[in-house]
Amino acid sequence: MALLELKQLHKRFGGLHAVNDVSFQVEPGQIKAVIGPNGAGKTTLFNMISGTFPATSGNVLFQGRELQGKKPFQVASLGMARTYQNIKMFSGMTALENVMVGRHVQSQAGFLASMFRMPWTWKEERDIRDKSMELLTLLEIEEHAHTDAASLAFGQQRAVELARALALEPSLLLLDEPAAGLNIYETAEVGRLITKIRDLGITVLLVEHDMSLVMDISDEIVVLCFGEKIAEDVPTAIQQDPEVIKIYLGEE
Amino acid sequence: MKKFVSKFLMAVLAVTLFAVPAAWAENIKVGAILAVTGPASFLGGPEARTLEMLVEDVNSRGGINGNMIELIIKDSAASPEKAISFAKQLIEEENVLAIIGPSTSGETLKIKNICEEAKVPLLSCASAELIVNPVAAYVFKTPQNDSFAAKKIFMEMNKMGISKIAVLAGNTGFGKAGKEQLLTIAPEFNIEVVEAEVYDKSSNDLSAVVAKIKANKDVQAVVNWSVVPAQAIVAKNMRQAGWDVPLFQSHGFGNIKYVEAAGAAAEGIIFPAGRLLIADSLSDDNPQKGLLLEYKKNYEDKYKETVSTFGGHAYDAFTILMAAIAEGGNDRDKVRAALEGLKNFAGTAGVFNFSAEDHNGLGMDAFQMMTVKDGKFVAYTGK
Amino acid sequence: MTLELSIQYLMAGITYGSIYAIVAIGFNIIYNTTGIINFAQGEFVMFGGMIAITLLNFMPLPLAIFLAVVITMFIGALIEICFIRWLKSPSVLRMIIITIGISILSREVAVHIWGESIRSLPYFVGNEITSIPILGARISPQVMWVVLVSALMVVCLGLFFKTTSVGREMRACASNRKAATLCGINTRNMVTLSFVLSAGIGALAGCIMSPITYSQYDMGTGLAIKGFTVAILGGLGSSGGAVVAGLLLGVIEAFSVSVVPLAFQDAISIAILLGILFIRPQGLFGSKEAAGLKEY
Amino acid sequence: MKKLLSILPLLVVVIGVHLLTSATDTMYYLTQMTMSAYYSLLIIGLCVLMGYAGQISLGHAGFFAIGGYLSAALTTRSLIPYQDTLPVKLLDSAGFLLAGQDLYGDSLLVVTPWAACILAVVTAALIAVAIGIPVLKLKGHYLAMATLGFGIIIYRVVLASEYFGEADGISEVPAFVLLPGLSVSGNFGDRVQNYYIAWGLLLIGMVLLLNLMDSRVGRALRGIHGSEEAADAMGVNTARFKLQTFVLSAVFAAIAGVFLTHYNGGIGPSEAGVMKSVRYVAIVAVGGMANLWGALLMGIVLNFLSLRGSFGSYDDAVFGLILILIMLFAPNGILSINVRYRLGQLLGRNKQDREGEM
Repeated sequence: MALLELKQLHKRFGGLHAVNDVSFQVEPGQIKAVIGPNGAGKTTLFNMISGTFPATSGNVLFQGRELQGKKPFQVASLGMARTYQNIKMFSGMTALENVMVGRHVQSQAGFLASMFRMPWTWKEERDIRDKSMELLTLLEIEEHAHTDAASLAFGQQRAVELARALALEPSLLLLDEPAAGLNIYETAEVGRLITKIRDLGITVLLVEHDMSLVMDISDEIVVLCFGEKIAEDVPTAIQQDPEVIKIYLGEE
Repeated sequence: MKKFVSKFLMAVLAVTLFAVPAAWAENIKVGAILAVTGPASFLGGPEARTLEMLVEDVNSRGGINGNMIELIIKDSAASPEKAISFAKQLIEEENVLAIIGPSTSGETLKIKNICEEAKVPLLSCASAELIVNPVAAYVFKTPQNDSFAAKKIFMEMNKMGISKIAVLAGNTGFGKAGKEQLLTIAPEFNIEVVEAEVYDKSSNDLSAVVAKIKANKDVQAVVNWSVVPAQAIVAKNMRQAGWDVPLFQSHGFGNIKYVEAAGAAAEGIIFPAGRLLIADSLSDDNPQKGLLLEYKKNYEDKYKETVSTFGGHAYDAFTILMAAIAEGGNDRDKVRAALEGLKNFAGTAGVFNFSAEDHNGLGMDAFQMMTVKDGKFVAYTGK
Repeated sequence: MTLELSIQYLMAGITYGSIYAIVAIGFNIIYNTTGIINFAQGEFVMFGGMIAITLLNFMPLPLAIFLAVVITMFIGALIEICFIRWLKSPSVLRMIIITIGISILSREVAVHIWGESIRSLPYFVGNEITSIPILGARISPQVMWVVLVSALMVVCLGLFFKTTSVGREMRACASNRKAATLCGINTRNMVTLSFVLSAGIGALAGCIMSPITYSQYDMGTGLAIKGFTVAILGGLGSSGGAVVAGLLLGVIEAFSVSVVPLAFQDAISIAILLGILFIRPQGLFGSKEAAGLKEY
Repeated sequence: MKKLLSILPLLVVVIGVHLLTSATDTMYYLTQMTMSAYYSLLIIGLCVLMGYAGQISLGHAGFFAIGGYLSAALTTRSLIPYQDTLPVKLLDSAGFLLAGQDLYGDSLLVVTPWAACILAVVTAALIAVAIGIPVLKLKGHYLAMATLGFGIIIYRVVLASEYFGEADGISEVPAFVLLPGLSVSGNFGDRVQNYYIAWGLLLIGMVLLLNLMDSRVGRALRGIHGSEEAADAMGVNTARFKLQTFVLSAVFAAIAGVFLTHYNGGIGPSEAGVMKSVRYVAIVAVGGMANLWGALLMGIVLNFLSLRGSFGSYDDAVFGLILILIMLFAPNGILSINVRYRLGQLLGRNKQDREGEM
C-alpha cells in the first residue's frame, strides 16, 4: 500500500484552478519530488496535504486513512511533518526549544501535570530534551542549541526547522523548497541531509526548484504545470521528457 | 563673615519663631476620602473644595482651641477598593482623628466596619440609610434621609391627588437607595408605582424609556431619583415628548448646573432639598440662614462656581466635626461621644440633633419642597 | 406597541445610531491608513464639544463650532506627530496601548481645564422643550440636526475618498501601504491626514450632539467603546458597515427598552452584537481576509 | 527545580519586606502590599494568556468580578427563602451551609466561604469555557472587541442586579477561614497573616506558571505565539490550548477576586469596570508581554502606588503617562531597559559585548 495517495485532488481559488485533479502516490521509503515552474500549484498541493486548507474536491489518503477535513494538528499527529518555504521559526525560543516543540505529539503532559510538575513528567521532559538534542547533533547544529532561533543564520534555521519536523518522528516528511535561498554548497549539504533522513526510514516528499538537487536525490519526480500533472517518472526519464523540457527550456 | 553670621542668626530666629507656636499647639489630623475624580466627581469635587476652604478658614482663625487642623484628602475615584485602602491608611498611618466621606454609599458601606473596628469616627457624605441603620457607634452621616425625601414627595402627591406614578432612578448608590425607599414607602401613602426603570449614570439620551413610560396612560406623575447629570436629560426628554405630567426630583437635583442643563425643561420640577438653595429668601429668624449665606458667598467667591447641596454635605460634616473636636479635643472616643451629644446644630442640610439611636440627626423638617422658576430655585408653595 | 411608540423608539434609535456611526467612521478612517484602532477617538468628540462651548462665550455659534472643529483637527495632528509618526513598524497592541494612554491623558487634561461639571451647547433651533410632531411622535429638532449632519458627513466623506486625489491616495494607503509608498505617495502624511480627518468629524459630532447629550470630560470612553463595537460589527474599515451597524445598535437599544429593564440595555445589546460576531466573525460587511490579517 | 530556585529570591524579598516594615514600625504598608498581590495574581494569569498564548483579553475584570461577587453574594445573601429548593438542600446535605445572623439580628443561612470559593471559581471557569469557545475563534481587534463586550456584560449585570447590590455592591462579607486560625479578613489584627496568605498565593501562582512555561504545554503556547501555523503543523491543537489558557487565566482572576473580596470585606461594581480590564492589559504590556517577572513587578508597583493614592487626583494621568512613555521608548517592557547597558553606554565602555543582547 502506498504511504500517501492523492486522488483527483482539486483546488479552486475563485476562477483559478490552482491544482487541477492531481493524482499520484508516494511509496514508503521513497524520496519523491514535485517540481514545476512558479505558480504551478506546488505549495497549494502541500497545504492541502497537510490540512492547512481544504481541497475543493478529491481525496488524500495517508496510510490508507482519509485526510480530507482533518486539521493540520490532526494530520501531524498521524505522523506527517512539514517545513516551510519561508522558514517559520518560533521566535523568542532557543533552537533547542524549537525542536522540543516538535516532540509535542510524542508526549502527553497537559496543563495540570505541567504546572504541578508531576513526577511522571520529569522523565518525559528529559526524553524530550535528549531526543531533541540528538536531532540537533544529527543535523550538526548542536553548538547553537541555546541560541535564540530567530537570530541564527538562514541555513542554520533551515536545519533547526528540519530537526523540529523530525522530532515529530514522522513517517512522511514534507519539505517545501528546502534549498530555497541556499548557495550551491549548502544545497549539496541539504541533499546529503535528505538522503540521510530517508536512510532513517522516513519517506520524503519535497517541492523544489533546484533541478540539480532534485535530480540527484529523488527516486521519483512529479511535474506540475498550471495545476496539472504533466509527468511522473524516475529522474532520468523526466530529464528526457520532451514536454518537461519544453516547459523548462521553452520551445526551441 | 559678618554677613554670614547675621544671616545665620536671622535664620535661627525665623526657625524658632515658626517652631514655637507649633510646639505649643498640637496638629489635629482629619482624613477625607472623596470621589474627587471619576464617575462621582460631581459629588467629590465640590466636597473637596468645600473642605479645603473650611480648613483654611479654621486655621486662619487659629484653629480649634489653638490646635491647627491638618486635612488629608484622598481621592478614591468612587472605587470601594481604594476607599478601603485609604481608610486603613488614614487610620493607621496618618493616625487621623476622624474621617470625612466617602462621597458614595457603596464606599461608605465598605469602610463602615473598618472605622468601627478601629474606633475612628466616620462622617459620611453619602445618603443611604443603611449607613446609619443599624446604628454603628462610630459612623455618622450628614445628608438627609432618603425616606424623608420620599415621604415629602408623597405627601405633596397626596395633596395633588396623584396615586399612580412612575419611578426613574440612576444606577448609582444614591439612585438605588432612593428607588428602594420609594417602592417601600409608596403603599403607606396609597400610591402605586406602575413603572420603575433604572438608567445608566452616563446615559446621554433617555427618550426611548420616556416614551415607554409615557405610553402607560396610568402614570400621573414621574419621580426621578438621581444625583447624576443624566437626570437633567429625563426632564428634557419628557418635555420634548410633549408630556406634561408633574415631574418630581430627589434632593440630588440640588445643583443649579442641572437646572441650567435642563434649561426650559427644568421649569416646574418639584423636589425636596435642604435650604441652602434658597438661602436668600429664608426668613431672618431661620437658624440656618446666616451660615447658608456665608457658605454660599465664601464658596462662590473662592471657586467662581455656584454652590451645591453636595458641597454642603461636606460642609456639615466638617463643621459638626469641628464642634465635636472643640468639645472632645484630639481623642477619638471623646469626639465620638461629643458627636452623639450634639443638639440643635444648624448645618446646610438642616438642624442636626444627634443621639445614640440617630446618627443622622435630621428630621423631615430638614427638607423644603422647592421648584424651579425662571431658571432659579424657589420654595414650592403648591399650585 | 402603537405606531406612535414605535416611531418614538425608532427616532431615539436613529439618534444614538447616527452618533455611534460617526464615531465608528472616525475609527475606520484611522484604521484604514494605519491598521490601528485609535481609542482616543471618543476624546476628539469630547474636545469638539468642550472647545465649542468655551468659544461660544466669544463668538456666534456657527463660528464657534467651526473653530472647535479646526482646533480639534489640530490636536489630532499634534497627537499623530508626537506619538505615532516617528515609530517604526509598531505592533498593533503597542499602538492600542499608546492610544489608550492618550485617551486617559486627554481626559485628565480636560478635567483640569473644564472641571467635572456638565456643559452643553444651546439647541441650534428652539430650546430644550421644542419638539416637532411626526406621526404622533414628538422629536426634538436637534435630533434632525444630528441625523442630517451625520448623513451629510457620510456623503461628503464618500465623495472625498472617491473624487479627490488626496482621498484616492488615502484609499491607496488603505489597501496597500507599501505599494502606495512605491507609487510616490507620502504615506506618513496620509496617516497624519487621517488623524486630522477623524478628529474633525469627531469634533463636529461632539458639537451637534452636545445639546442633546451634554458634554463632560469623561464622555469619550463610553463613546469609544460603542464606536469600537459598531466599527467591528460593521466590519473594520467599512464605512457603509459602520452606518448600518450603528443604526442597528441604536435601534436595538431603543427597542430593547420595551422588553427588558433599561438597566440591562447595554448587556442585551452587546450580547446580541457578540452573537452576530460569532456567526459572522468578520463583521457584517468586512471581508474574511481582513478580519484575519491584523493580529497582535 | 531550577525554576523553583528562581522564586527563592522573591520569597526572601517577601519576608524581608515584612521584617523591614515591622522593624521600622511601618507595617501599614503590608495592607496595600496584600491588595497588590491579589491584583498581581490576576495579572500574571493574564500575562500567560496575552504574552504566551498571544490572545488579548479586555474582559478580565469580568472574571475577577465573577469570583469576587459570587463569593461575596453566596457568603452574605441569605438562602432562607429558598430553603426548600433542591440546590439549597444539596448544599445543606453536603455541609456547605452556615447559619448566622445579619446586621439587624435576623437569622441568616449562607454558604460557607470554602464552598462559595469553589463554586465561584468553578463558575468562572465554566463561563470562560462557554465564552472562550466562540470568542477565541476571533482574531486581532475582533477578539479585543468580543472580550471587551464580555466585560461590559458582566459589569452591567452586577450593576443592574439587586442580588449583587447594584451600585453599592456587596458589603459585610465575612472572613474566609482557610484553616482554623488562618483567615482572609481585613481585620487589623490579621494583617501579617493576610500578607503571607496573599503573597503565598501569588508565589504559588508564579511557580505554577513558571513551571507551565517551561514544559511541553508552555513551549507549545510560545510556539503558537511565534507562528500559529507552524505550531499547528507540529501537532499542537492550537484552539484547545488557547481555550485552556483562557480558562486558566480566568481561574487565576476569579481566585484573586474571591480572596481580595474577603480581605476587603466587600466588593463594588468598580472592580468589574472596563477601565480595570484595560488597566490589567496595560500593566501586562508595560511589564513586557511575554515576561512573567515584568508583569509581576509592574503589577505590584503600579497597584501599590495607586492603592496608596500616591498620585492623588492624578492617579489616572500618571498611569496614562507611564503607559505612553514605556510603549514609546521601551516597547518590550520595563525590564527590557537594560540598565547595565545604558550605564555602560553613559560611561562609554563595554559597548561591544552587550550590543548582541539588545
